Amino acid sequence: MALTLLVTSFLVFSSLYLAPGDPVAFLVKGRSPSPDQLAAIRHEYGFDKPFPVRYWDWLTGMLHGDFGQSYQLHASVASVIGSRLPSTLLLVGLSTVLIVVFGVGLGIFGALRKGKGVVVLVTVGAAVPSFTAAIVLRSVFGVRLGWFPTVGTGSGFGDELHHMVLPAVALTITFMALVTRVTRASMLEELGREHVEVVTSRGLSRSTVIRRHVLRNALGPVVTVSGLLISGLLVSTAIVESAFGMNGVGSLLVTSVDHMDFPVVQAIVLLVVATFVVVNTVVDLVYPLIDPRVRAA
Amino acid sequence: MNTLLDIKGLTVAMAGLGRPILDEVSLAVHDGEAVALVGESGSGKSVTARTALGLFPGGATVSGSVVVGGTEVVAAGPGDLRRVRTSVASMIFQDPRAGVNPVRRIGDFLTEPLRRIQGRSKAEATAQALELLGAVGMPDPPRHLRQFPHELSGGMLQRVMIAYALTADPRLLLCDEPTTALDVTTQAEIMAILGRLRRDRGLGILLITHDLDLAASVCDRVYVMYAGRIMEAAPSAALTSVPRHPYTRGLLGSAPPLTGPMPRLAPIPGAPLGLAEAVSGCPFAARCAHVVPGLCDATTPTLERHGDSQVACLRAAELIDETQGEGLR
Amino acid sequence: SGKAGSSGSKSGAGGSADGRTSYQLTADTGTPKGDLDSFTWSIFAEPSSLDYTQAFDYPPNQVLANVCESLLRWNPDLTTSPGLATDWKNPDPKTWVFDIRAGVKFHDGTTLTADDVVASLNRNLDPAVASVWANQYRNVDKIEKTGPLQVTVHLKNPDSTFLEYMAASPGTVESAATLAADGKDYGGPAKGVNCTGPFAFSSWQPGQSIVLKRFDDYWDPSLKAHSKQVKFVFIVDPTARVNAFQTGEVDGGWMVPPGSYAQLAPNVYFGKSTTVADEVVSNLSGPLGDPRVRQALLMATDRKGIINAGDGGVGEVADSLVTADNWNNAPDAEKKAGTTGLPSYPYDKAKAKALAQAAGVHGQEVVIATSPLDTQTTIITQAIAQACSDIGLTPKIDTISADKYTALFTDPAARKGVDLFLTFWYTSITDPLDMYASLETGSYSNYGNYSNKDFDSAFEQAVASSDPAARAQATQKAQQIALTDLPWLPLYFEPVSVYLGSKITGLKPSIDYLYYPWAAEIGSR
Amino acid sequence: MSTPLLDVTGLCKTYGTNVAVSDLSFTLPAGGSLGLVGESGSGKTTTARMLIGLERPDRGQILVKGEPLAAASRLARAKAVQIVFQDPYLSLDPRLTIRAALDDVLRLHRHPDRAARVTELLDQVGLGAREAAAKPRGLSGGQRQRAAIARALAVEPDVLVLDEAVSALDVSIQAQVLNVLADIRRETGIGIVFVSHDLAVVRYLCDEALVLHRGVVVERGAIEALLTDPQDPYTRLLISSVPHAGWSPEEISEQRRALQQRS
Amino acid sequence: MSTATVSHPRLQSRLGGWAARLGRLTWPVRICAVLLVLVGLGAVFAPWLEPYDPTDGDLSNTLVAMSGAHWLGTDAGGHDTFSQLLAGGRTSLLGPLGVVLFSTVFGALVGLFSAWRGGWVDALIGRVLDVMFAFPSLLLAILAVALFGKGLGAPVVAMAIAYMPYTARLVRSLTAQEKTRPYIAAYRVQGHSPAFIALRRLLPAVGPTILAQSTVNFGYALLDLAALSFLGLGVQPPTPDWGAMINQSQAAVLEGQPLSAVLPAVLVVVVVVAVTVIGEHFGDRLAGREAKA
Ligand SMILES: Nc1ncnc2c1ncn2[C@@H]1O[C@H](COP(=O)(O)OP(=O)(O)OP(=O)(O)O)[C@@H](O)[C@H]1O
Ligand SMILES: Nc1ncnc2c1ncn2[C@@H]1O[C@H](COP(=O)(O)OP(=O)(O)OP(=O)(O)O)[C@@H](O)[C@H]1O
Ligand SMILES: [Mg+2]
Ligand SMILES: [Mg+2]
Repeated sequence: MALTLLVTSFLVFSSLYLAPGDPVAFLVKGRSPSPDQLAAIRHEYGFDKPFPVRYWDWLTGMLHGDFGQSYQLHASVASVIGSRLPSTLLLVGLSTVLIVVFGVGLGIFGALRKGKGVVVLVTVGAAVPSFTAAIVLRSVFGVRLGWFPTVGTGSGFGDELHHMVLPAVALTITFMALVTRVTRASMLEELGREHVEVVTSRGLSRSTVIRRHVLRNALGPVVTVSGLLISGLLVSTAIVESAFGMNGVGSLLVTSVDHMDFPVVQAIVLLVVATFVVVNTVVDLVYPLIDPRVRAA
Repeated sequence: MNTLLDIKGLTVAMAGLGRPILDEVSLAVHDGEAVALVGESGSGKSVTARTALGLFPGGATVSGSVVVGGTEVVAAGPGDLRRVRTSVASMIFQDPRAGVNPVRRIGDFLTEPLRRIQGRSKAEATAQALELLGAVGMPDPPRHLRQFPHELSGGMLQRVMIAYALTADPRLLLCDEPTTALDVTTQAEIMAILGRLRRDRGLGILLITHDLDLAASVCDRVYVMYAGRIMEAAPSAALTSVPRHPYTRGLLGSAPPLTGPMPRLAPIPGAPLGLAEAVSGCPFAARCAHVVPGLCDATTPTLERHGDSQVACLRAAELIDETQGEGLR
Repeated sequence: SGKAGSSGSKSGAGGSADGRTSYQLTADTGTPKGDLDSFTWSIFAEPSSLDYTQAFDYPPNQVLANVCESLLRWNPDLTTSPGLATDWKNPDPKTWVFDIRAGVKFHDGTTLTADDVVASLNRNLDPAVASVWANQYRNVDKIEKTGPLQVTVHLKNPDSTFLEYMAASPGTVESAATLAADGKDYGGPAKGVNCTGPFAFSSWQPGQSIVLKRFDDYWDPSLKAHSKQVKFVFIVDPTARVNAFQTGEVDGGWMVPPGSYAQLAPNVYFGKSTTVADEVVSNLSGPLGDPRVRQALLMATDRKGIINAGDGGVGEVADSLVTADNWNNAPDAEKKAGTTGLPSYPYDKAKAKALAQAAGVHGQEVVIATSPLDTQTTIITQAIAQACSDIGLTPKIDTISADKYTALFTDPAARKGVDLFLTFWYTSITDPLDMYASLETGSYSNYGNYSNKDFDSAFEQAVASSDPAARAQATQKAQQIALTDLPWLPLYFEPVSVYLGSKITGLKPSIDYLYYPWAAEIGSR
Repeated sequence: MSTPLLDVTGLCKTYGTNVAVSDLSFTLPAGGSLGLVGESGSGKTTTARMLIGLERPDRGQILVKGEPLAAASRLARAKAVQIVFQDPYLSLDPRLTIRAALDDVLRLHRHPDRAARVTELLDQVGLGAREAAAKPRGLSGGQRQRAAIARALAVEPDVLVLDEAVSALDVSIQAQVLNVLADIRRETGIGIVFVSHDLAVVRYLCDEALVLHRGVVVERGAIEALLTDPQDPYTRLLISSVPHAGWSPEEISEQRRALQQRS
Repeated sequence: MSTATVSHPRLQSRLGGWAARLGRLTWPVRICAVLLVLVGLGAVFAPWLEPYDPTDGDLSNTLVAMSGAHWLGTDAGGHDTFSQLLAGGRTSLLGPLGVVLFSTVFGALVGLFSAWRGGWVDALIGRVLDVMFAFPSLLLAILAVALFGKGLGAPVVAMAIAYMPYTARLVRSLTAQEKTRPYIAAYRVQGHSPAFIALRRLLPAVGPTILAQSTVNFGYALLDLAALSFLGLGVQPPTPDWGAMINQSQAAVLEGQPLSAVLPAVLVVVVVVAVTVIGEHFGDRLAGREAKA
């Protein structure tokens, strides 16, 4: 886990400095500074040091919570991201809840029903680009019906949650399909297993069988795939945040890319990867509770 | 004598198949009786046993009658089915590893029906589970209750499955090849347990197997099945000593003996009838050495009584004479 | 009151007889009924800093305009009047003496002195600060305090526009103490600014909003704010902005997306502006080197079509690089002379093609740089490309990032290989010279390195003359030359647009919103 | 004494802490047929896999016609030993027809007249043209197993290893395949190592047998002697476990328990 | 006439095979296949089918509703929507195609190699793939844009890299699974070389499943690239592209002429649904065949 992060940090750091062009050029924004000024800027941002030293400084800085200075915004990367993180986390959290609740719910429904109606539904849902979903949701439920705010993140938890509903739904429509599919497939697979027939033939009620033997056993892949979704979800906030005029980490990533604000881009990439690693480590830890066979292996 | 399982004229058919899965099957198990159902793969043994619990293949059309402990299960309501399943008949499956929920502890598995169906308290259920594990010869029941299925060997798990079936305190035990996945030595143990249960509890047993020797050695009566039909039904001793149906004879001639002279095997030619193949007349006709064209492929034989046995062969009478003649010679 | 064209006429865009829609400019949206607790205003991007030396774009400037003041004030009618300086003198062409207003309080309660002015102006000269207005200070030699409330600026060369810039960001005055105390953090989200305007900086939540609160000790009673608070929110996506207007989540905003004029109809207002959409010819030695090719290109450009398609029909085909309002400080006769009788290039593809062929056009490639900023930019760029191919050139559209696009305006290296790019050029002062300075040989913003001796001498004459009439005449001469040579192609005049929700009123729509405390005038409807 | 066809000495294989095979030695004379008997997990498959080189022994040596198998080249090793696996449904390539599968082997081993040889092989295992043109999906279990046997024979190996090759088949089909194997043995004189848990089947096909128990050989000898006069209690248990008239499972269970307690 | 009926038996049987295969498809799959073929043909033959130059904006005919001259109307820039849809299909489909081709080929090779070699090589490759998994495709694409600028090229390569581990892991597990099958062991026993078995026998065995997965991936890649265009980081105007069209036409939606935004969105949905349905269908069929075997 730590190794993954270390490798990633190195990749991210080195790749961004492989970018064509001198980072100083981005810093001075095309102004034509004197050589003295240039040297000052180079020194200030540490470009005059050799690559390993720079990497080491960056790495140790990060461990102390210092992610460097943003080129674009006159503030530290930590504060730039920190101020946007809560709303993004709330969005991701709410989406995750919706995705899991509705994805698993639909998956169960689809598994217990004959026919592939549910699958078709979620397939079409997933095929709708999230930005299109966002635009449609906003114009219908925000503008036309006025049920939800159309822009911004709100203030105070209740208000923030209210602001997050439509963006979260837009993300859910896109990401739910995978969870639904996996749940359905996993449930169907379990349903076809002999142990289910055993408990059924023993006279346990259908609901008990479904709950305690089918769903419970089908949970493993669902948890795994939910864990895998998380990083994609984090990045996709870029789309719905842009579409909903929210200033979160996702939209920050896009503007930072637009402005070649590498320190911010690096930090966000690492954030995404770290989240992925942490979430999946948690999944790995939880998994044996779901499937004791893994514990033995 | 009380009839626990009484199947009469059961036909299970599915659209798109050449022949019915089960065709006019009749079979009975009485109180305390051990009956074997023998046949090759795909002949319909499992389907027959499942019908006793109201488990019909999805989408199948079913006709005939299956009476279990006095309840007709063909077209039975959920209540009746539940009653049959929870207090009359239980089933043991071939592969114990596939039959136990792998993510639950053995204790959980065993006490679940006791608490949810029989309505026992947790302590009562646990006590009963311990007792049942003891009854099927598990060495250390308290420890096994805490174990997960993957921590037990196949033989041990099959005992757990038997204990599970016993939680219903059934009068009829349907055993679908309970030892096929196990070693021969373990097979003997499982058979010993089943025999004991039969003796102690007066259980009726329907044992499904494709091992005719096993069937004959532990059961009172044997049904031989082929392509969804019962070919011959006879007391064990009669079946092995005087097999009356050519198919039964073929089966006996196919298994090499462990002792005595070792002639070249006389296998039945061809392969068992697939579900896609349509039949007219006797389903065994295509593989039968005694087939009479125009007769066997035209008329479907029904079970007829010949001595102690019932045989479904149009030429049964002549063939029996023939073999007896052979025997004399 | 002037309003956006009714939805009826708008929906017929491209369908009505002359292909354009009617619109009117509004000078004043009305007198507010009373005070407000708060209103919310949208900006299309988050300012990167509120430091006035870095404020060169709409987002920071429209916020700062309400917080920080300059020595002079730029009014909604685009005239200038005293601001933090009560009076100024020009004892010789190279000296400006400013008398500073007494009793003006900074937001922290301290009082404005000449030291604050000197410190503030001097920052524009400090290379470490790297002020974006350094070019406007290129002629400044020295700034000094010549009395407790007097500041003198010594120039290296006469510069008639310097005074006018004192009405814009270059003339901003900040507390010297604050500048010293905040250092590098000055103007950032944590520290904000400490100025003298009708609103004081209250908070800045990066990524979310900037909040200003009313400054009760403001020196000018006529511009005392009606609202206790203004909240600026950053909404990048144009459609999201429009939706926010529609739902009332946001009360107003400058720069309304043109596509939504019809939908927001009664609440969209248009005001005076100094903005002209121009296509800058950044390579005068390439295929566009011959003035006839440039004339042909302008003639082949469907400028009315551009206005209708890209700007909702709101705008006028431009015959000049400056708007008529730019002449507002000139005597009436000169204003008339400066805005009429200019060379014009009516849309005529055939004539254009003939002219281009005569000038030797034969399919040379021209590179048009663009950035996907908004629909307008895309439409104009494509229309220009279309015009290029219509006259026989081979257009190639090079789409670059917003930042690189910005660099076109500042970095000669970035312009390499680029023949044309679009700008919405606004002058920060009411003087055509502000624009034409860009065409002087060697000027900082002379992007195509245009050089014409006659133009230069006319321009220099204008800059050096302090008599308004003489200056205007010299400017006209320069203008004539520029409009014949066409180093920049004027496309159209674009009025400012603003949305005011049903809750608020009192705004005077004008381009001066970049420097004038417009938010103070907004009150309840 | 001529060199035996197969000479195995001191074969050992351990998986982690699990001893699968321990110190296994045997010889197979030319034309001989050896049964490997034992219950599940006794190390039969492991032995078979080591014989065909799919598993590397931890210790011990396998000589085929006096040559160490480990040193042989790929093709030479193939010519030395071939195998027929237990599951006829998994041991044939589902994408190739039977003819193509046979042809494949013959081409690899540069057989001069492949078409004729294919027909000959098919004939040997009792398959016809229809089966030859079919893919495994279109064949019954017995037919597949015959095809697998034909494929193994195609290389003309010295030794044929059969790992539970008939256990998965129905009795009637099993008998057909057993007869095919008996015929092949008689006609080609190929050496056979027959792995099975079914003593009766081993008796039908083999002259000699080894009884494996937990990786160790507990008894060996001529099959008839082994069956009529078993020396080892485990062998006795194994034999008495086979159902027969008058069979008493209870007695066998006790016997088994006694054996387990002893070990 | 006999001369006219001489037919190529091989070809005929092959055609017959295809016809039989088509006949076995369910209706939804057939509809999806037809839609996909139509869209594909439209994209391939776009230059011949377009009634107008898709990059040619007619400023006197902006936001025209459906009409005889402009079947599907025009957008805010006066571009013919029908022509743009056709031409946009090229970029919109070519990008994902590139992603899928690259990721499939490399993923298959890596996965095959990894599973076939096993041991530490497999473990190492597994770790590397794990690291790659942490990078969502969209993030990698955005990163590529940051490094190499906007457009189609960099994001396609980046996304191909991001998709690669999915294919690789799939191939790896399929191969590892298939490798344990006795028939593969049989090939080894027969003396076939490892390379032969891996490339000629294992790869074709897992191939169809990979293809099914890649088909589904195509849909994801299409969505990702469209999102990138929407964010303004992908294909740049005037190059026609569905995602860019949706982005560009938001203003048109406000003006009540939503066709130029709605239609590309519909096409995106149609193509993604179609490839998903087809991919899943074949995936399911293969899985079913597997289960039966
Ligand atoms: N749910 C079902 N749907 C369709 N066909 C079925 C179903 N259940 C069983 N069959 C078919 O019915 C036939 C009889 O199956 P059954 O399981 O009873 O055979 P069996 O005699 O138990 O065989 P085995 O010895 O292999 O267990 C088989 O061909 C099987 O494929
Ligand atoms: N690849 C392996 N990894 C770990 N353990 C193994 C492996 N292969 C076999 N074993 C173990 O080695 C022992 C012998 O296995 P083997 O398969 O040889 O037995 P067998 O006699 O063939 O049994 P069966 O009758 O069940 O086929 C068993 O305990 C088994 O679990
Ligand atoms: Mg069965
Ligand atoms: Mg084995």
